[in-house]
This record gives sequence, C-alpha cells and structure tokens, in this order.
Amino acid sequence: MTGIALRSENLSRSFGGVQAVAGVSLSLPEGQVTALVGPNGAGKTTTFNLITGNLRADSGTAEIRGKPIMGLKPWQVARLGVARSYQDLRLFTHMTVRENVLAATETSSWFWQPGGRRAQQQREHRAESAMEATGLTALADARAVDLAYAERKFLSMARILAAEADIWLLDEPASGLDLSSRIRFGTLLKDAQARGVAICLIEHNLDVVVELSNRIAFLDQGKVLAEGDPQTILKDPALAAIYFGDRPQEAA
Amino acid sequence: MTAFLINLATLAAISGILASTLNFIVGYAGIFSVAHAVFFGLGAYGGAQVALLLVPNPFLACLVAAVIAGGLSLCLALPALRVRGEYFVAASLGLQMVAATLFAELKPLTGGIGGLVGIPRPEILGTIVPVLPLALAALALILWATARLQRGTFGRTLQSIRDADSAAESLGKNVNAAKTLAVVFACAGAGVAGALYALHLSFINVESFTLDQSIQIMAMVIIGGAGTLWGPLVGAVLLLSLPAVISFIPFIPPTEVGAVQQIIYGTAMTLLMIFRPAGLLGDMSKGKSTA
Amino acid sequence: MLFLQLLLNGLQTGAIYALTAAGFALIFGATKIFHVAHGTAFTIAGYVFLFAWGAGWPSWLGVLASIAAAMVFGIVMERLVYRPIQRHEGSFFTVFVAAFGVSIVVQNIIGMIAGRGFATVDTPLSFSAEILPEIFVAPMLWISLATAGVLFVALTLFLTRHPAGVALRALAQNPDLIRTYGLSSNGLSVLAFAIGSALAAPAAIVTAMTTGLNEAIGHHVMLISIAATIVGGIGSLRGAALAGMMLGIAESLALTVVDTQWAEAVSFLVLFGFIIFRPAGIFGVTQTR
Amino acid sequence: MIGRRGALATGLALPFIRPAFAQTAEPYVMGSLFPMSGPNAEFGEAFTRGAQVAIAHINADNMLRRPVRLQSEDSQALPQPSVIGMNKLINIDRASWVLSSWTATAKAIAPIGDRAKTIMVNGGGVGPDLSGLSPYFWNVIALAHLEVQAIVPFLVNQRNVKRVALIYVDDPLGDGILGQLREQLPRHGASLVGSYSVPRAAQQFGSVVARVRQSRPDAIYIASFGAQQAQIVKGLRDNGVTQVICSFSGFGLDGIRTLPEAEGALFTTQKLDFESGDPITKRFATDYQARFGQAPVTYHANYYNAAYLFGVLGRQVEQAGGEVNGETMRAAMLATRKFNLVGGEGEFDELGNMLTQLQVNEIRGQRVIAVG
Repeated sequence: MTGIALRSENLSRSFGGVQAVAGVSLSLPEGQVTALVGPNGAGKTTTFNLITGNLRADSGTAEIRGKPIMGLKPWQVARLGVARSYQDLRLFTHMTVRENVLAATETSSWFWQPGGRRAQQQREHRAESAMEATGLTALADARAVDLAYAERKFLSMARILAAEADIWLLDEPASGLDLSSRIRFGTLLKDAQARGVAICLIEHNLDVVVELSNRIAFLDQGKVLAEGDPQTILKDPALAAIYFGDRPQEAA
Repeated sequence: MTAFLINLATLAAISGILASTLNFIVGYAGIFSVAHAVFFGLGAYGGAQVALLLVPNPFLACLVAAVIAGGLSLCLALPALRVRGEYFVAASLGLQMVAATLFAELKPLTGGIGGLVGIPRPEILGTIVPVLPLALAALALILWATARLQRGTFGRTLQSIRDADSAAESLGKNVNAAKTLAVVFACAGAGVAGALYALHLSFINVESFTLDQSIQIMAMVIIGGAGTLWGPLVGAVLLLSLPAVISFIPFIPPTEVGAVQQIIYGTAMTLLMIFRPAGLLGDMSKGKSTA
Repeated sequence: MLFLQLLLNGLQTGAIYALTAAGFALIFGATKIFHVAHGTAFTIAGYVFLFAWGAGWPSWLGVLASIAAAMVFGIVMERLVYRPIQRHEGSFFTVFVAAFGVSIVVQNIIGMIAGRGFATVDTPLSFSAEILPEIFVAPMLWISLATAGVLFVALTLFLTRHPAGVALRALAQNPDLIRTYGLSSNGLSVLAFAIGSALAAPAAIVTAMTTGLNEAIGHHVMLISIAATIVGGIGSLRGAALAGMMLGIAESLALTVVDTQWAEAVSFLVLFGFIIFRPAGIFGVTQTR
Repeated sequence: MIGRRGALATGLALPFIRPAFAQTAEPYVMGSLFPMSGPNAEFGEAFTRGAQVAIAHINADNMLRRPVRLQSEDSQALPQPSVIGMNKLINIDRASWVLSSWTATAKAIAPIGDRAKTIMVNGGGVGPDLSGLSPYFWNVIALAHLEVQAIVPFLVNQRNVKRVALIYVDDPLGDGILGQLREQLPRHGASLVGSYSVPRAAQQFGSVVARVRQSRPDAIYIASFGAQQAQIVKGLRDNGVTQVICSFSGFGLDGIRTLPEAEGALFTTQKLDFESGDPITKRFATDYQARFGQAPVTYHANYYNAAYLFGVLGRQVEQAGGEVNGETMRAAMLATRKFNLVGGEGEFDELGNMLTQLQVNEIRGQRVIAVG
C-alpha cells in the first residue's frame, strides 16, 4: 500500500575537511513516521538541510516521487510538498498566531495570491483548522513572541499543517514538551500518518522515539548505520554503545 | 502666507511619498536602506529630462521616473538578497556614495553640480497646473497601495521574511522574488516623488540627492514610527515643517540663525528617539520591533 | 616614483582611517551599537587639541585633554543616549537617528564656539622634505604610523592579556559568556565606548596638524569607519584596522589609474564589492546555518 | 596658533539692534538666504555682516521713509531649504529684496523670485551660470571668467609664470575657470599643464598634490571654496609644492588670510581701495572696523553694496512717489545704471550684472595687499 515519498542516495557534504554527512541514503515511505536518531554531530540536521536545499550537497541525489530535487532552491522543494520545522522554531515572531499560520498557506511571492476571494476563503479555512488541530484557536490574535514554550512548538506545527505538505521533516518537535502536550502531538502525527503523510523526525529521547515512530534510521558520523523497526534497532547493543557515547572519540 | 504654505505642503507631500515608500521596505521587509535619495534622484533626473526634452506632462514624467528608478533599483536589490542588517546598511551606503559621485560627473544627463535649470512647469492639456494637487494625488495613491499591500498577503510575506527568512522560504515563499518586488515598488515610488520634486522646483542638482537626504528620509520614517501606515507621513510633515517653524523664532542674531536652528533640530531628533524610540505613532508596548 | 609617493600618502591617510575604524569596530563589536556619532568624537578631540595648542599648553597636555574629551563624549553618549533607547527598544535605526541628531548639535555648537570653516594646528611637523628625488615626506607620516603601530600593539595586549580586555572580546562573540566572567556587560559597554572613542583622538590630532579641521569633518571619517568595519569583517579589530589602512591606500593609489574626482568613490566601490562578493569581510568567517 | 575669530563672541555681543525711528511705519524687510550652517557657513556669516553694516547706514541716514530690517534665512547652500526660505521671505515677510549667494540657492530661487518680481542680489557666487537667471536676479560681483582674464596677464608678465596647474571642484564655477584658463593661458604664451577635479567633500589632498607636483607647474590655480580651499592650500605647502598659488575672489575669507601657508597667494577681487579718499568706501571701512573689530574684505563690501543698493533705489522710487517693490526698483536700476558704491562707481548691464574693475591681491603677512 505504501509508496516511497522521498528517497535520497549517497548524500554527502563536508565543511572545511569535516565530513558532516557521508553518503546518507534514506527513504521515507508514505504514512510512516521515521525517526532519525544518532549522537550529537551525527549529521541529522545537515541531512535535512541537504534535502530541503538549504545546503548544497557535494554529491548524491534526492528525489520526491521520482522527481529529482537536487539543486532546487528551498522554496522550490517546499512547493513539491516538503514542510520542515526547525530546532529553534524560527517563528514569525512579531506576527500573530493567525498571521503565522496564514503565511504558511500563501506561497505566491507576487503582490497578491492567485485564485481570488474563493481561494482566500479556502486558505483562511485551512488556517483555522490548523489552529484548531494544534489547540491555538484561543490564541489566534496573540503575537508569536508572547507565547509560552509549548505553544510556540505547536505554532510551528500549525504552520506545517496549514502548508498541506505530504512530507514533513521535523527537527526535535517533541523536545521539552510535557506529557499532555506530547500526547496531543502524537495525535497530530497519527492523523497525518493516516492521511498518508511521510514524516521524518529528529529526536533524542528514545522513549519518545518508540512512542511516536514506526521506523528508525540510525545515523552516526554522517552515515546511516542501520534502518528498521524501533524494537530491533534499539536493542542492538553496538548501536546503543555509540548512542550513549561510550566510544572514546565521542567523549567531547 | 498661502503661497508659503502651499510650497511647504507640496514638499511635505513629496517627502511623505519618500518616507512611505522607504517605510515599506524598512518597516515591513526589514531592508534598511540609506540609499533612498538615489532613487529619488534617478526619478528627478528622469522626470526633468522628459519635461525638458519632450513634453512637460506630469503623468509621463512620473511614469518615466518610476520606470527608471524601479528598473535601476535592482542595484539595491542585489545586496539586499545577499546580506542583512548592518551589512546591508553599509552596502546601501556604498551605493549612495558612488551614485552621488555619478550624479555629479554624468553632466550630459544630470548637469553635474550645476544641475538642470529651467525645468518647465507641469502642463495637462495645455494648461499649467500646480504641483500640489498632483503630489497629493500621488501620495494618496501610494498610501492606498502601501496600505493594501501591507495589510494583504504581500505584507504578510514581507513580514515573515523579516522575522525569519529561512522559515519563510521553507514554507514555499520565493524570498528573493518578494524582496526584489518590494524594493522595486518602493524605489519606483521614490522615483515618482523625484519627478514631482523636479517639476515643483524647476531646478535640481546633485545636492538634493546626497547621503544627508537619505538619512533625513530615514529619520522621517523612524521618528514617525516604522512599520505604521501614517507614521512616516507624520514624520515627514514634522521634519519638514520643524525648520520652517524654527525660522519664525525672533531675535536670533542673523549670523547664528543657521546654527541655532540646526541645534534645535538635532536636539529634537535625539530627544524624540530617547523618549519615543518606537516613533511617534509606533507602539511602545511592542518591544523590539525590527532588527 | 609617483606610485611610491602615492603609497606613502596613502599610508598616512590609512593610519588615520585605521585608528578611527578600530574604535568604531571595538564599540560595534562589543555593544552592537552602530555608533554613527563616532565621527563627532573625532571632531571634538580635534578641536580640544586645537584649543589647547592655541592656549599654549604643552602638547602632551593637549593630547591628554583631547583623549579625555573623546572618552567623555563616548561615555556620555552611551549613558545618556544609547542606554535609554536600548532599554525600550534597540531598533537599529532608532539609535542611528538619535546619534545623527547629536552629531548635528555638536557640529553646530563647535561652529559657534570655534568659528566656522577651516582651522589648523600650525606645526613644522606636517611640512614635507624631499627625502628621495621626487619623494616628499613629512615627519607626521612617521609619527602617525608609529602612533598607530604602538596603539595597536597596546590594544592587542589589552584585549588578550587584561581580564577586562578578554571580556570585551568575549562580549563581541557571545554576550552570554560574560556572566561567567562576573563582569557586568553594562560596565563593559562603557569601557568599549571609552576605549573606542579614545582611539579617535590621536587620529583627530594628526588630522588637525595635517589636513586641518572644520566642524563637519567627522562626517567623512565616520563613513570610512563604517566601510572599514564591514570590509574588515564585523567583530574583527584587526580586520577593521587593516581595512582602514587599505581604504586609505586604495583612495590614494587610485589616482594612478583614475581621475582625481573618483578617488573617494573608490573606497565605497570597494565596500560595495566586498558586500556583494565577500560579505564576511577580510577576517570574518562565513556563517552557516 | 588658531587661525580664526571668536564668532560666538561677536555674534552675541551684537544682538539684533533695531534703531529707534521717528517713523512708526512697518519696516521694509530685506531678506537674506545664505548658508548659515554646514560646511559653508563661514561665507554666510561674512555676507551677513556686510549687509548688517549697510542696513545700519540706510537706517541711520533715514534714506527711506521706513526703516529696513534684515530677515535672515538659512539656505544651507541646498536647493530645498533655499526654496522654503525664499517662499517665507516673499510671502510671509513680504521682502522685495533678497540677498543670496551660491549656485544651488540662486538657481532654485530664481524662478520663484521671477514670478513674484522680487529682486535677488548675488555678491558671492561667481559661477558664469549665475548671469541672466532672471531679469530680477542681479550680480554685484564680477563673474569668474572676468577674474581669470584679469589674473592671467599678471601671472605671465609680472611673475613669469609659464605653466599653470588647476585644482578645481567640477561645478559650473570650476568648469568655467577651466575653460577660461585653457583659452587665456595660450593667448599669453603660457599653458595649462594639468587640471585636477576634486569632489566637494574631499578632505585629503596629499595624493592630488603628488599628481600636481608631477606636472611641474609654475603656479597652481585653486577653484574651490569654503574650508576646502584652505585645506588644499595647506596640502600643497605641506607636500612640498612651493610655487605660487592663485585663485579667484573665493580667497577673500579670513580663514585663508590668516593661514600661514597662504602667504604669497594671489587672488583677484573687485577693485577696492579702503584707504582711498572715496567717502562711501571710507565710511564702510571705518564702521565695519568699529563694529566687528577687524578690517573688511571684498565679500563684506559686496554685500554691503548689495544691501545698500536697496536704499539707493528705494529712495529713488519713494521720491518719484512710487511704491517700493521689485518692479519699480528694477525700472529705477535700468534708468540709472551707474551707482556710487563701496569701491567706486559700479555700472550694471542689461542683465543686471555689475561691471567693476578687478584687481590682483597678494596675501602678505596675513594682510591682503593689492598688487596689480
């Protein structure tokens, strides 16, 4: 039933001699939550940046449903249905919650959006339901800077929801959330999964990984060491040793 | 008295256009340009040449001015796409200084420091019209357009780019295109102001398009309140009429007139910024609003 | 021969630019305040020296008075203008406009007190002698180069050895680091303004002796300082000083290829080019996200 | 030493005094539009002083039925402030006589004065483009081309100059002087060996001077103004150029006269002999000295003349029973043409340019001496 939404082959990138990503091959199937795990500096966020076009890969390819995306600009990749969140959120701080979400529905950079009033109403409707789903409706007119931490995280999710993308790249979306928020976040993911969205998330807390994801890709030193279902991967003692930093060169 | 006020109102309307258009890129797109006078100048030279060589039709002059200023504003858009904040301020500073030298040296087009004289007064259908109604109409049009754009989706796009350009881009917004559009729109507006200025004064030279002028326009925006619709207009009227009002103060020794006026002017500027840092119409409660 | 002569002239101009630019860069690096009234500190320092000289003070006293005046101005700006503004809203241009207002006021007050127009300190030190055929050099060249050199060594020592200096550098890189030093960033920002403004004084004195002063002279100096700070790479004192020196030399050597009226535009063309092609400056590191 | 005056002291010590008059009528307002702040304020101050003395004389002599008051506006030497100031002078202060100077100011206000039929008198700017701006725009100073024609023969014949280099600001004035030097020098068997244009705001001249030196001139002509010309002079002398420096009337400022480096500089001005027996000149020189504590120079005299002319023409109009305004005074000027002013008789042409004789001056021991 599932196709592969996004596939990367051998993505590589080095910074001044340091190989940050060394040949990452990754597939994100539709309707699955893939967790990208690995120690700090494993190249997780860099992988995201290579896929979304924020960074240029030294070598390797990536494609969305067979369409190559290497060399495209971030906004072009986004228009192919990729939405991402950032670890530092990057909200539109001085705009209200509603404006933040509405902005995610408007992709044209022209003086006005195409489609006239009808499309405008549809976008507003999408924004309202995204706020509804993330529990931000009551805060619609608050400015992003004035929100509490968890609310900000949900705002960043609301933007992604409203963007109606079918590939989500989420950078530590659940970190710092309390239990009830995490449950609500889980529901968001389940709903999206049910709609066939391919989700990839970076997460450090392994409990959360188990709770939210059904696949794991284990990254270390810029390579995917293992890929598979959470139980098998997390039980592998070699991977655990790497993850918990037992190796001397990881001590820093 | 009326003629004095009409002249002042005309200049205020022209400054209002300049401040509003600059506010569009400063207050909404976060592009801090100190080169607005360059595009004011390009429009003024363009409009003046149309009136001198072809016909003194104000609409044609404004159109040509807008096209020239808007077209050449890509010089400003180029650094705006690459760098932000202080770097961009410095880039626009460089552009302003180089452009002022060019204005002074390209004598066949600009008349150099001697300037262009005898620019005919604007005519519509063979009758001479004063510049004030034209300037007010242009100001109203530009305020209307900026208000529409600022409140609409384009304004939202610009603000999102100002607050977090990478996030805006990853939501599918073509950041470079939006920034370029904003710059072209604002600079074309400055060009229109330039054409009106040339028609109003009948004389222009490079001294009206220097860094000092750019800073003055910037001060109008900041003092009025960046990112507000009416703030820049208030700032323009204030900064333009303040020296005129000061000049009514009696009993200043004639040889010290300039210094005393400038001291009052500078003091007012500084005090306003200390006590109303968000500008006269800016929202004090907003905290750090830009940059 | 012309090339060598222009190079020497460029060095003298460059030394002045380097000192003021370093001051600007120090202030900007440590406080993130775009101190456009830096040129005003320069003007004040120059005129104070001029008055001291005219009143017959010994020159060392004049130099001290001039440095003190520049420092006081810097500190007053920090305490009375920048800090109240930043308390509310640190908007970049709010600071810019406020500082610009101050520079207008000071320029006109100086015009009223000292008289308008040209003023110079008349000294044989600025008078050139022919040291080689066709090469004219004034003692001021050596004095200004030596001053710039000594001050840079002193400044580098201060910034690398003295705890307050180290803290200043840290502040430039990361304001949060400061808490670990147990120094208040308020005190440090006053220190940055004091030292940065003081650096303008020697440059102003050299200018008073060579090209002479007028009340509007600070304007140009400030523009060059901004350009040098950017070209050198924000946060890099070494870069700002080197870039100031480079802009001075470029302005002068440009005369071998272009007509004289374009010399000044050359500096700003260099600036514009740098921002387009190497925004991080000479010593800056390109930031990756 | 400090080469300057205590401007503040004199400015404040001499507050605006309006003599008490028998007449109770509203005073006539004479406007002035000079750069009173910014880099050229030194000129505005000098111009204003000349006019102040003239107005004091007009009032003291009861030349007119109403007293005259000077309304000073700051033009900043920029077009926009000039236009605002001019509109204020015409429409609010009802001035029918405005003293002005500076290319940008003159060109910006000429259309306004023309429409309002207000006389504008220039006694400072010498750019050739200031001639014929409007029937109401007059010059009481010889324009630059005449100044060049006066100094070239002197340089060649008296000082044996064969090669001249020009440092100039590329504005109509500098351009005019460049053209005249190109034309006049070969005519007298000399040549222009180099011309170096500098931006108006330039302050460092060491490198330009190096280029000048390369051209091996016998004399250097400077066509700049304000603080810049002093900086150029100092730059030349400091960088080993010992040849004679010459210039136009822009050198008639205290900042130059008292500059040690300017010793021996030659410049042209209108013919003015303050020691002569001419009573008008003598009175001006004496009263100026008494009021400002120093000897007057040409600029002071020019604006004295520019202001005093209002008294002369105004009296003619009043005596003929007319109303004193721009139109009547222009008619009076065209009817009379010749006036006794400071420095002798001045004669106007059709365009309103006063033709005067010129003299060459030399700065010796901080004094200006006529040498030819």
